[in-house]
Parts: sequence; structure tokens; C-alpha cells
Amino acid sequence: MSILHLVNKSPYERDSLDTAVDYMLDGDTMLLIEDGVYAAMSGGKAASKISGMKVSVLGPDLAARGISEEKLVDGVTVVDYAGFVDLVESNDKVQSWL
Amino acid sequence: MSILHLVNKSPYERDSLDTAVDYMLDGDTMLLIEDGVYAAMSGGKAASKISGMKVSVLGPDLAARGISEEKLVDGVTVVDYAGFVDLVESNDKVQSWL
Amino acid sequence: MSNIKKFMYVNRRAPYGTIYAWESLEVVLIGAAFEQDVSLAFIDDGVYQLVKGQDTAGIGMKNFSPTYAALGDYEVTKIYVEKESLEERGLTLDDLQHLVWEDEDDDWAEKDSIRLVSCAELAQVFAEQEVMFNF
Amino acid sequence: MSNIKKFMYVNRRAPYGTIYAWESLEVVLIGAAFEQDVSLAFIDDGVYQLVKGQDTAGIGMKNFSPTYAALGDYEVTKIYVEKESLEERGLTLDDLQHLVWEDEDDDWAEKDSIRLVSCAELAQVFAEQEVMFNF
Amino acid sequence: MNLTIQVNEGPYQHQASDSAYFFTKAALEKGHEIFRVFFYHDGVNNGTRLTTPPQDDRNVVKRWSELAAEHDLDLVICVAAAQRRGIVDDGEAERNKKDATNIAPGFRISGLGQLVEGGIQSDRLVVFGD
Amino acid sequence: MNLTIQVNEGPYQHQASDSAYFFTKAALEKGHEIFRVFFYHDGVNNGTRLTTPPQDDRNVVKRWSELAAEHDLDLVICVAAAQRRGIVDDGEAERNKKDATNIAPGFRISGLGQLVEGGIQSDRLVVFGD
Repeated sequence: MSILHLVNKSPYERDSLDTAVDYMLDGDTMLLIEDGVYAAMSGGKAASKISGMKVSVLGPDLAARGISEEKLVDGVTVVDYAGFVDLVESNDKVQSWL
Repeated sequence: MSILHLVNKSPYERDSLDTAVDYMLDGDTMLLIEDGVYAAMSGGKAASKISGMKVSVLGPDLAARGISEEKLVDGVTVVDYAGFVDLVESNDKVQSWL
Repeated sequence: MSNIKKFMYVNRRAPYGTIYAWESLEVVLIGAAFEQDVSLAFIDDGVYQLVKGQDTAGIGMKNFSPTYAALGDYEVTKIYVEKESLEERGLTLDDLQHLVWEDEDDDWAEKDSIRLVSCAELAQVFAEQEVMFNF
Repeated sequence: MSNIKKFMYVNRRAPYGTIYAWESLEVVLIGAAFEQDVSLAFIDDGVYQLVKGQDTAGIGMKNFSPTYAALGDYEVTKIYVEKESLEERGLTLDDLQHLVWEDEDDDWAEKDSIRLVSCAELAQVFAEQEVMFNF
Repeated sequence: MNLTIQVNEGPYQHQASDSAYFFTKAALEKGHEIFRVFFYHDGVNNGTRLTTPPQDDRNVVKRWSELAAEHDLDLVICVAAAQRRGIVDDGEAERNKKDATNIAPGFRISGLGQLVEGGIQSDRLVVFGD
Repeated sequence: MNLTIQVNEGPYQHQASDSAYFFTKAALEKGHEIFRVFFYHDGVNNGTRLTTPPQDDRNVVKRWSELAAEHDLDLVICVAAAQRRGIVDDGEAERNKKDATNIAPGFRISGLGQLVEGGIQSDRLVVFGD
């Protein structure tokens, strides 16, 4: 049963992204929200941690932090809150890595 | 002017110990309180970060977390709240790495 | 849908520095009355919750660590501890409380509650769950 | 003791995920009236506070980033940004707002407020301070 | 789908309550059902009517109250967490001999069982926190 | 020495208020002066009299009130932070048209300048937070 992994903290401040990545299985999806979106910025040291994984990022949180979409790691998709809801529905459960 | 560097977060959860270590100058002291005390446990991966530095740790916070003094990294000294006050007095200022 | 769901309580925080560990345990205790299929996972700093010998007298807080030993009585018997998290912190199972439960179906034999598992193994356990509780 | 003290505001948090960045800035603005010798340091995730192009319409929060540009008018002109923190995050000075102040003693010439410094240099600046503010 | 939302942090200090609000709103707009919003830990502080945020900022508490009124939401504040942090309705004021209440419209105080029930009854539990 | 203490987090959720309390107490016992304890961010939530912690737990708010009474401490709650989070005294209730107050004995609400003044007047500023 697939998991939507929610990460809301900066990968530079906390250990939550690292652990979320360790717990991602095939078919799982990661959604970066709040300060978690910084992980999706290309050029940052944390970017390599999510490369090749199925990762989405919340657009409103990106925009708030001044990150334009062309700065995102390749393959990361941007969703709005409605897309967030769809991800919750299309996965069997949600794990928030608080 | 010497600084007392206060670290209150686990070195495994946050980046605050790393940064505090980077900002320690000769004559400065680090005091580990709350979940920061885990950095002083020998055998942990974070222990090497503080070895050779002037580090104190708050005894009541150690005891609460079940860490006996013989498990501490060599050279780390244990203080109580009164000793905490003395460290604040004997340094010129306090930097809390929140 | 069956009325019994697989509940996983994920604990990633150290005790006392924040209240999450204690208020999470309160949910587990209340939740026991609902007779679901309950598991607890201790990952990252969460493993510190189970360290034995906690003495909170000096910080004026309630020592809630004895409550973990009571989980068996609440029929909470599946306690997963992640091996990598323990090792990174220089801990072994000997540093943790010995948690047990009595197996009604096996003449009340005392059995270990703690299951030391790798991250990869625990990820498979997560895959089987229906509800993840996070604090 | 002189009545003017060296104040250092240390900012280590990203904006919006928590309120610390904004409420820290509120102290700086109020504190300006006290005419102390004020510096700000942006370290670790604190450097994200200064990233330009912030648009908070989608999260319903107030965009407080324009306030940094007003700091010069409050005679807050020493803004230290740690180089290592920027680099780790894949940022350069071009990603940050261009903050300036007008130098009264130099025919109101516009000067840069941001000083890009290494951790080692900033540690020396810290050593000279009298009060560290942390949020 | 049928959702239970858990909020672990108070208003303003963390974005958790904001994220939970926009997520809940989006779910309702898509026609999903919200079984319950459960406020736990400092999340109980979302339920005080005594806040007066700056006029150029959002009103987190009022926003929840209005969403609840519009969609008949069940906003539940954990009683144990509320007692520690001082969120009080009439019943709690009487029980604990408090001289005032501060609960906001649309919120109610109840037990932790309400969260567990949410886990059982809902298709998904989504937790927002620090 | 003369100290200003800053508390950035509310009661119970984080240990910050506990640590600040024991530090303040120890400083007083050693004969130092406390210029002021300043409650900022969620720290303002330490100043509500509406809490009812479990009987086997410490009463964080009451402990501050009692320490203040004993040593004539100046416990200051930041007004801007308090308005966001719903900490109200008589003056605030009147100004913002609130129908209740919740401030605890020994606390007063004032401006951020009180923190800056603490930085100027005290020998040391010690900050406790998350």
C-alpha cells in the first residue's frame, strides 16, 4: 500500500528529509511543503538526495519563498493545494515526517 | 570577548550543534542543555564534533534522559543550574543557537 | 471494511525537550481501548524515549518512561526499534528498557515486545499499515 | 559604560515556515529607536529570508520581505551574510535582495548594506559584540 | 474520500495551521468530506477567540471558525492538551473553577478518543505539525 | 550581575520555559538581579491563568507567578506577540473589544522596547527557545 511522504522542514535544518528518503519504497511519493520545499532547489547540497525519486512540491510554498520553477531539480512536479488533496487520495496513506 | 554558546537541540535532529562548533573561538565555552546533551554521549556519531573543545553539559538534563556521567565524552564537565549561571557570568555574552 | 485497522504510531522525537513523546504515548493509551491492530515505531531521536534510567527530578517534569513498560498490559506488543538509529547514537538494546508482554495464547508466556529491525525491514512494515500517526 | 551597545541579531531560520524571522525583524525595527550599534547576521537557513521574489499570495501570509529593504532608513546598515551558508544552498548574492543605505557623511552616497563574510570572519565579528539576540 | 485532519501547532508560530486550513479548504472544494479536524499539542491554541492579529495579517482562528460554520465542520480540541495550555469552554471553566473562557465559535473540547475514532472512520489521516 | 531572560516558547510543548525558570531561580539564589523576564513569540502563552495541568505534573504558569511574587520579578509579555496568540489583560480587552481576559498574576503586557531595554540595561541577555 503506497505512502505519501510529507516533508515540511528544511533539509539543512532537520533530519526529516533524510529519513523520509530512507523510507520511500517503489510506488511511494514524496510531497515537499512549507520549509521542505528548499530540498527541491537545484544547486543546493540537498538536491541530490531526492534526484530520481517521485517528488512533488507545493507551488504556493515555493512562490512564497521566492523559488521559481526553473530552479527546481529535474523531474520534480509542482502541485497546488488541490493537487495536494489528489496526492492524498491517490496514495493509500500519509506519513508526515514531523 | 568570550561567548557562552548554548545548544539545546539534538545533534541528530538539527544543524545547531554544527554551526555552534563552527563559531567557537579560543576562550569560548559551549553548554549543552535540554536535548542538546545527547551530543556529549560517547559512542554517538556526534561525539567527535565536540572532542577537544571546552564543553559543559547540564546535569539535570543528562539525568532526565538516562545518561550516566561515565558515558560522557572525555573532558566534558557536568554543571547544575547554579553552574549554568556561573558560566553565563564568566563569559562576556551568551549566544543561544536556537 | 473490517473494523480493525492497522495503526502505526511513529515516534521520532527525544523525550522532555518537547512534549511530543509524552502526548503521543497518551494517544496510544487511549487508543488501546479501541482494540485496533497497533504498532509503535521508534526512529531517529525517538529511540531515546526508551532509554532506561531516566530520572527527571532535577528538571521538575514527570518521568513518563515507566509507562512504556505498561504497554504490554494494554495489548500493545509490537514495538519496532530501528537499528540504524540506535547505532548512530552509540546505543544498543541493553541501553533500552526491556519491554515484555504476556501471551494469553501461550500459557501467559512472557515475550519481548521490542523488535529490532533495519530501516529496510521497517519500511516494509510501514507498507502494510493503514493509518500512520505522527506527532 | 557607554550608553551605546553593540547589538547582534542572529537569524538562522527560513521565513514563513515559522514566525521567528518576522518577529525578529519586528525587534530590529523597534530597537532602531534606541540608537544602539546594530548588526544583523544571516546564517544557515536565515539566508533564505533575503531571497528576492517572494510572493506569499498563495499561502495567505503577509510578505514581509520588502521590510529588509527599509532597514537602511532605520540606520541598520551592517548586514552580514555567511558565505558558506549561501554556497551550501546553491545561492549567490544575485539571488538576494540588493540592500543599500545612504551615507550621510559621504554626501548621501548609496552604499551596500550586505557584507558577504566567511564563517571565520563572522565569528570574529561576533567576538566584538556585547549582546546577541536569538529567536 | 473522508478525511481527518490533525493540527499539532498553534497559530502564527508555525505554518502548520495555515497548511492544514488550505488543505482542508481544497478538499472541501473538491467534494471530499471532512470527518473531523483534531487540534492536538499546541494546536489547541488555534481555538481561542481572544486573538487580535494585525490588520494586514490573516486571522487564523476566525478563518477556522468561518470554515466550520460554512461546511458544518467538526473542530475538536483535545481536552488534555487544552488543560495544559489554557483553552477553556463553559464546561471546563466549571469543572476546573476558571473565571473565564476563551474558546472560539465552532470549536468544541473533547477527548483523545476523537482522534483515534478519526483514524478508524476516515479514509485518510493527514497530520500537520512542526 | 544583572540579567534579562527571554522565553520564546509556551509552556509544556517545549522545555524552554522550564529551563528559563530553573535558570532564573538559580540566578536569584546566587544573589544576582533579574532585570526582566521577557516572553516573546509563543512564550507569551506562559502568561495565561486558564491552565489546569495534570495533578502529577508541574504548573508552569503558577511557578512563574509565584517566583515573581517572591522576588518582585518583572514578567513582561510582548503585546504584539500576545495579540496574535490571544493573551489579554484588562487594557487589551478594552482596546481590542474582547469579552474576557486570561493574563496570570504577576505578568504584564508591554512593548518590544522592553526587550531592547533589557539588552541595554542588563549585563547579560539569556535566550531560551526551540
